[in-house]
Amino acid sequence: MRDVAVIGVGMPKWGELWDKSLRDVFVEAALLALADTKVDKLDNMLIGCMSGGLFVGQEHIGAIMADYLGQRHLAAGRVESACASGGLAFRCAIAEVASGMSDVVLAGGVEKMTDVSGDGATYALAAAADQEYEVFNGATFPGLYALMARAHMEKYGTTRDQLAHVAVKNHHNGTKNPNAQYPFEVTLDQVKNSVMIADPLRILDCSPITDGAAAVIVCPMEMAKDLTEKPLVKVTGLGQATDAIALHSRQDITTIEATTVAAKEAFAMAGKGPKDIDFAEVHDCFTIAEIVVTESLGFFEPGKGGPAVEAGETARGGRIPINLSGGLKSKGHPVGATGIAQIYEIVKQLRGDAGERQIENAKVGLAQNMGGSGASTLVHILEVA
Amino acid sequence: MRDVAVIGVGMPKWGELWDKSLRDVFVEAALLALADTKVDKLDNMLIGCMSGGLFVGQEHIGAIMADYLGQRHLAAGRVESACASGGLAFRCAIAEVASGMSDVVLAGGVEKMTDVSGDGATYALAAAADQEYEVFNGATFPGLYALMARAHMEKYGTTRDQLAHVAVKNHHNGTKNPNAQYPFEVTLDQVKNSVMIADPLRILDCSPITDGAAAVIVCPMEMAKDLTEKPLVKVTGLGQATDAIALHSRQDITTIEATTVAAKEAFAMAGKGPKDIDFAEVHDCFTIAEIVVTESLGFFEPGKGGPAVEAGETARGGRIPINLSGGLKSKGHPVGATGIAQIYEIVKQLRGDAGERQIENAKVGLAQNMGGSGASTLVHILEVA
Amino acid sequence: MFPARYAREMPHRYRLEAHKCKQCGKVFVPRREICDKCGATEFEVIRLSDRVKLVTYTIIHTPASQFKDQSPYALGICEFPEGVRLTAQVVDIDFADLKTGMDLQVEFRRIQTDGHEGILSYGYKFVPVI
Amino acid sequence: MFPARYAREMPHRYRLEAHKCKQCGKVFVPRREICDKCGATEFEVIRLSDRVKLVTYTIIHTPASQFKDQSPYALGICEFPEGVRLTAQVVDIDFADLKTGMDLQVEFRRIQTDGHEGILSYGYKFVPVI
Ligand SMILES: [Zn+2]
Ligand SMILES: [Zn+2]
Repeated sequence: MRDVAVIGVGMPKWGELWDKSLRDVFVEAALLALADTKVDKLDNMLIGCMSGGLFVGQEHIGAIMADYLGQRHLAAGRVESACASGGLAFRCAIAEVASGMSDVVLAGGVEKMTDVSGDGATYALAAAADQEYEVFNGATFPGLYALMARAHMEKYGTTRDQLAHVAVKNHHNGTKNPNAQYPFEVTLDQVKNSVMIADPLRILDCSPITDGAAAVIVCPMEMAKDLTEKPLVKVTGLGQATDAIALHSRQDITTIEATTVAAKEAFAMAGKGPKDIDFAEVHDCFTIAEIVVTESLGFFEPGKGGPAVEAGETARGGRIPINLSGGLKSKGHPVGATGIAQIYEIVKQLRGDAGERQIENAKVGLAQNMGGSGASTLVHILEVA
Repeated sequence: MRDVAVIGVGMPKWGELWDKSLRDVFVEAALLALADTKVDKLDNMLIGCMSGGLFVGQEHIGAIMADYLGQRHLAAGRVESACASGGLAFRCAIAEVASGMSDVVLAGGVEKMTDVSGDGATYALAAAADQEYEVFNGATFPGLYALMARAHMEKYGTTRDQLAHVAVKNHHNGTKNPNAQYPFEVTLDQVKNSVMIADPLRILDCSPITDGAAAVIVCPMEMAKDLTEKPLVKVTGLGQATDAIALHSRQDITTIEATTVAAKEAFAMAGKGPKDIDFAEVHDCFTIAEIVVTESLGFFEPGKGGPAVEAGETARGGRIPINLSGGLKSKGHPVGATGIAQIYEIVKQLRGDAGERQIENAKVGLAQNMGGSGASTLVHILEVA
Repeated sequence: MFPARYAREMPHRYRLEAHKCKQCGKVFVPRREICDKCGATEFEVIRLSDRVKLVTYTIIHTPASQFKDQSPYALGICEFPEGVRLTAQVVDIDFADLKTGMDLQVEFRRIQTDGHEGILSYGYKFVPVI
Repeated sequence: MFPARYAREMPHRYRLEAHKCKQCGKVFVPRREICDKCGATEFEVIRLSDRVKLVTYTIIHTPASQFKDQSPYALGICEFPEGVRLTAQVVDIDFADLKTGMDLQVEFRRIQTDGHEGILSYGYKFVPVI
């Protein structure tokens, strides 16, 4: 396969963008990514979007976005893996380029979640779980992660405080991200006393409802120098896996096997292990998710994710900084866009262009994006070229 | 890029499958495709599905299908380009294989359309058009094609009879297809006297609401001989393009530019032209669509598609048989599955394994799958290897 | 329909506002971030003329649920003098009098009573020239 | 919810029917075409025991709209002796008495009044052992 470089990234401010429609939100991000390169004509475009249908009654997302991006006739499609749709778009774009079928490809992600009521958003998000055997019986998304949280707490002694530390850390990171939806600090007490959603998870354990998009542009490594003036970033590891759609059908609900399998694949391809990763963006849709995922990725032994966040090992300046962008918690979680925003952050860090968020010696970054209660995961490893 | 072969195909009977759920429908097709090969473990799976969300409230289609296919941890995603979702799945699967990222990949398509009311299905299908500037003002899918039909009839003299001939031909072909939803003959008079839907299109000008799935398996050509005992089929041409999402924004509403652009790309890659194609499966979602598309593909001059079908040039035994499978008209149109079912038919013909439908000298076949009112198109050319 | 979503399109639907590319002059409804003809990203807001020509039409007999009370109705694509085309109902006219190429005018009318929440939606329809 | 869709799951929801792989014995709810453990495609229909163990649980305070009248409610994953696990509400019990590992039994109950069409849906819930 051809080596693939990321040559452009774009991400506007996320939030409740009442004045912008689905197409506006996406095009803004895509234009930023194009402006980050010398490219003006794309060969292909793949867009992660979880549910254009349920959120705004609009499917055919590839065609509408190519149209409004002003690239008439552009080959464009939409991909979906629930909240990992963005990660899947990145993978499919890489496949287009690596195969030689296309040269310059935009991988984007978008979700417009505030055009429906809260109930409408709950219904749409629940479509990522087993509609007949989870949702039918009263499961909600926070509820599924709460089931995992209790099991993890009872098995490993993970504490309520440790969950809260994830939120505190990510909101702190988010204060340095001008694109974050909620770029403010939260305290341990605020998290622990916030409104109960699904015991033990409270509202500040949950990522928000967000409108937003992000876009990145990939091309063959040998063309990259001609198409950008920015430092080059190379995709060195890819991994993808699924697991049972229903949480109750998984072998072990205190880990995310899809993440473990996808990470193994990505590590093997990159010739790297968890210890070689300088920083990571992981899918903290709920505080418990970040703890479990840092274990499933191999950054910590099973059960050690909670103590690690409490000890500051995943903070800025810690052993392995996690979610320097603010994560889904602070940055927001427009489901289809999240996986691409992770790539955005990693490229910014690897370029040394992350502003106030920049860490030193960012050479190897990992993105982990998952769908539903962990039934799908995409892992990508990116390195300074 | 690595050369790609289609080594397995599967398609069960389509129709109103009230006793089968979305997952049942897909898995049945996927198992048939697997059984057509010596493969028991896939490396990746891409599934075309237009709107799991609006039709059954289920997204995360890749994960749920990997789960129910019994392939735990299989990397699996869903792709969407409205009614061209199946064609997009095939392309993305080819990219996975051609790049070397995967070896054995299943490309599937599925739609479960009868779990909602007729109004619900109308709403879901309309999500392929511009929700704010077409659907909001009262456009329906038959309505959009009716707008094209009138323009085509007035510009070129295409007749009401010529439209009806498409339905008559495709239903005749469908009588030889055991998997077709409506494998019965219709007469010219029956079509012309059927219930008016959107003038000049009547119910027998429209493809039906269908539950169904289809699946094909692709792998690198050099592995193909070891993985199947069937005659080998090679993918030689790929093309993909979009156009303005709203019909009124297209430059010319009497042609499908997305199809023309995608076809040019596929022909160039295959080193072939329209005259080299032995037979084709095209997207006859409405009778007028087949006429326009056979022109946009270059099989006939603009305006000659109507006279051609009337003269039998696209019939079995004609100059270029179109929709030997029965097309969407007779076979059914489970939107996400249609593009894969086209590949199924082409492979069956190229293998000489199409039973009663088999034509002689089937060496080069073309599939054209389009989304919405033609805002996206995928074209694939397949040949006997 | 959620209010923000409806409100966003009001300038186009209520006042026929269009965006004209400052570089090449191409006119768009709805607004865009980038011109698909020349790639420019600056636009000026103009108001479309209310006289249009009928490009093509159909009579819809099986509408979506929120239009059932209006069925059958004519739906047409019309071209504005500014070059932009739009799709809308053609009303106040006998179906037999519809003719491709005819002049029509644009009026502000009630479009639909939204199925789920019963909100009345307004926008443009095409009517005969008086 | 459309009737066919609801009816398809009735054997599982009403009678706790499960499918047992004839080759390796793994039990599934709902039914499958192929066993994910051994790849076999033949199953026999069995009825699950109605005694289960609570694996994990939560109390849902912000449910989907069709469950609002029942909020807050406990939701749990329980394991059947046959090895299969399912998710359902845990009812007729004080939240404070819920305990991982406890024995529960399965009963047939009303699950929800469907939001859009008002159809009553039935299925299984977990309750204390009497
Ligand atoms: Zn311009
Ligand atoms: Zn078995």
